[in-house]
Amino acid sequence: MELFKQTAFFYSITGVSIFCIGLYGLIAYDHFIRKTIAMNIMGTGLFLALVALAHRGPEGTPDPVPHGMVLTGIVVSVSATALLLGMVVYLFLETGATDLKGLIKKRERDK
Amino acid sequence: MSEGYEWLAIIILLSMIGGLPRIFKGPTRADAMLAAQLCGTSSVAILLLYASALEKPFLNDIALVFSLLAAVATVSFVRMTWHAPEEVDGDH
Amino acid sequence: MVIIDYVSLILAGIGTIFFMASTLGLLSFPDVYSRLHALTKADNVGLGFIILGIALRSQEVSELMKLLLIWVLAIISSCSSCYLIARAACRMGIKPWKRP
Amino acid sequence: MNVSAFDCIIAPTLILLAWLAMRIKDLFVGIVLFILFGLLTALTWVELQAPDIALVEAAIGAGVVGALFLGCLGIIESRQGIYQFPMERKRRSLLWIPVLSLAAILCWSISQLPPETQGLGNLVRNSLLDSGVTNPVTAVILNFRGYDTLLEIGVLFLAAVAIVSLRFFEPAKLDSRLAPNSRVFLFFLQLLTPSIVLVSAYLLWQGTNYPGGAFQAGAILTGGGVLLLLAKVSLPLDYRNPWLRLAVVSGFAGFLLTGLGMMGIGMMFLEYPVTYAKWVIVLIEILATVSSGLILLTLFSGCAGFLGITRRGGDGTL
Repeated sequence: MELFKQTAFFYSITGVSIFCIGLYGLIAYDHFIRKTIAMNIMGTGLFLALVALAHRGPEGTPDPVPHGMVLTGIVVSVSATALLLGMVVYLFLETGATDLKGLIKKRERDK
Repeated sequence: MSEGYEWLAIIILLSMIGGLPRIFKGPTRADAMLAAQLCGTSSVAILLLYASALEKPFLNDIALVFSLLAAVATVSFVRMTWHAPEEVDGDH
Repeated sequence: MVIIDYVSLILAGIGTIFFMASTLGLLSFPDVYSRLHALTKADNVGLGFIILGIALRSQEVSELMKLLLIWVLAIISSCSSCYLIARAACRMGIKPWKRP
Repeated sequence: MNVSAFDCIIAPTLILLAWLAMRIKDLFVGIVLFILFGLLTALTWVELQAPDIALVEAAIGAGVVGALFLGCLGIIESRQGIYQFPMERKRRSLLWIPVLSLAAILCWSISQLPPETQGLGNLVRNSLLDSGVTNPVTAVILNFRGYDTLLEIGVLFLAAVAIVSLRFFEPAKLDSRLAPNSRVFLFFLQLLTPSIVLVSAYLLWQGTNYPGGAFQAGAILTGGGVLLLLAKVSLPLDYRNPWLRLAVVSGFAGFLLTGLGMMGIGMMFLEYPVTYAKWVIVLIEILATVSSGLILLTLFSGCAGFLGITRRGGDGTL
């Protein structure tokens, strides 16, 4: 338990919890927008763990390489979010469905 | 001296978290957005206090970005997402 | 210098009190319009006092100007977004609360 | 370093917000909670001594991401009515078992890590002197990890290509969807737009000395662009226009061509001559700012219905 009083381990455990909440949400909920939120939350948890573990350098100076990785990761996750939301809008306008069940129903109706 | 600022930042953080119930209580969507806006302003204040306490002036830049873009979420809410009729009574 | 440090801390403390008052108003006021009123207190006065307190300690003119810019931006964005919310609320037919 | 009071408050709040953003019934409230989650994450980056990440999170989280989600929700709800929440909890209660065991495995492996490590920090600081910029993270991004940055701009560019290839081509007709402008809003924009351009240029220039840089500046520009679009200002977002396509591709292409040019004069790909490193980097950053701002604005317009879907014989409305 002494280990988790260190900032690095404290925040990496926080990051793991957030990641797992996001993973749960990604699988458990149907609506595409909520899935997108869940994916973002997962990503943030991952970044949190990564940056926190970069915090273990000598004299408390953080390691800049994971920071650069996280910056890139944030850009990638924003692009992915925007692309997903664009596809959600497109799919909704084409089929009227906002989740997989709606899509399946729409397909059965069309048959 | 700088501990004073850090404690003030913690108090503001607590009062920001204290405003969260308004998001769930509503009753209108605008109330949730108001709570979010208060959180934005509070984080500007927290960043400024931290910048002063830790003597790291580039934290001011982050505060500047926050206050610059504070209106974007609210304006996009008002112009794009607040259209459906809702229950209009206050919760008195 | 010491006196200026204390004055700055006191001013920042006054700003913090405004933030707490704003949260209290947000939680306890009865309708959107009065909550808007509570909110703008934090934006204008609370942040203003905190920035005043911090500005007393800043050493460079550029830092001072940046702090001033932050405050002005916070004021204009809070007043116009609050105006937009109030206008939209009015259009949606939300009636202002009256003492029953 | 040990945990402070600030950490003890902010970490449980982050977990709580993430949990509530998943569980809350109203999707709109979930989005607002996610915006707040982003805000608190930015504060956490500051606490973890990563101000550059905090700056990106602030620029992205406060501006673009919230507008993306709210715009997308706005389109869906205006056609479908307020969204109702269909979730079956009974069938999925067993999902907790794998998720919790994953969490336990991750926690265990983190606890096995050594409490202090050298990392790559020293390596970076030693070669920093050769790279022409003074801020470690910018140096990492533009010199040592030039490949990653190339891929980053490449990913943004690909996202823009993907959005446009969904036939989001020309500006949509909006008059029926957006309420008329008020004079207060227009006056606010007149004050804010110059400040946005100013702050964006400032951050770009600071990028070589302090945390900041191209992507942050571009994201702030996008915030301004979102406000202008919401005020029904018609921005030149017509993807049949070749100049717009050129501007969008310029960041990626500039990066790639500079790297190839350096190879042509006998250096490594993405290696810069020591004497000109700063100016080459600034030039590339300016191109990257403009093109990432435009790309993010395109992505927003696609998600929020400001770019209409062009169908065969259609009129571009959404």
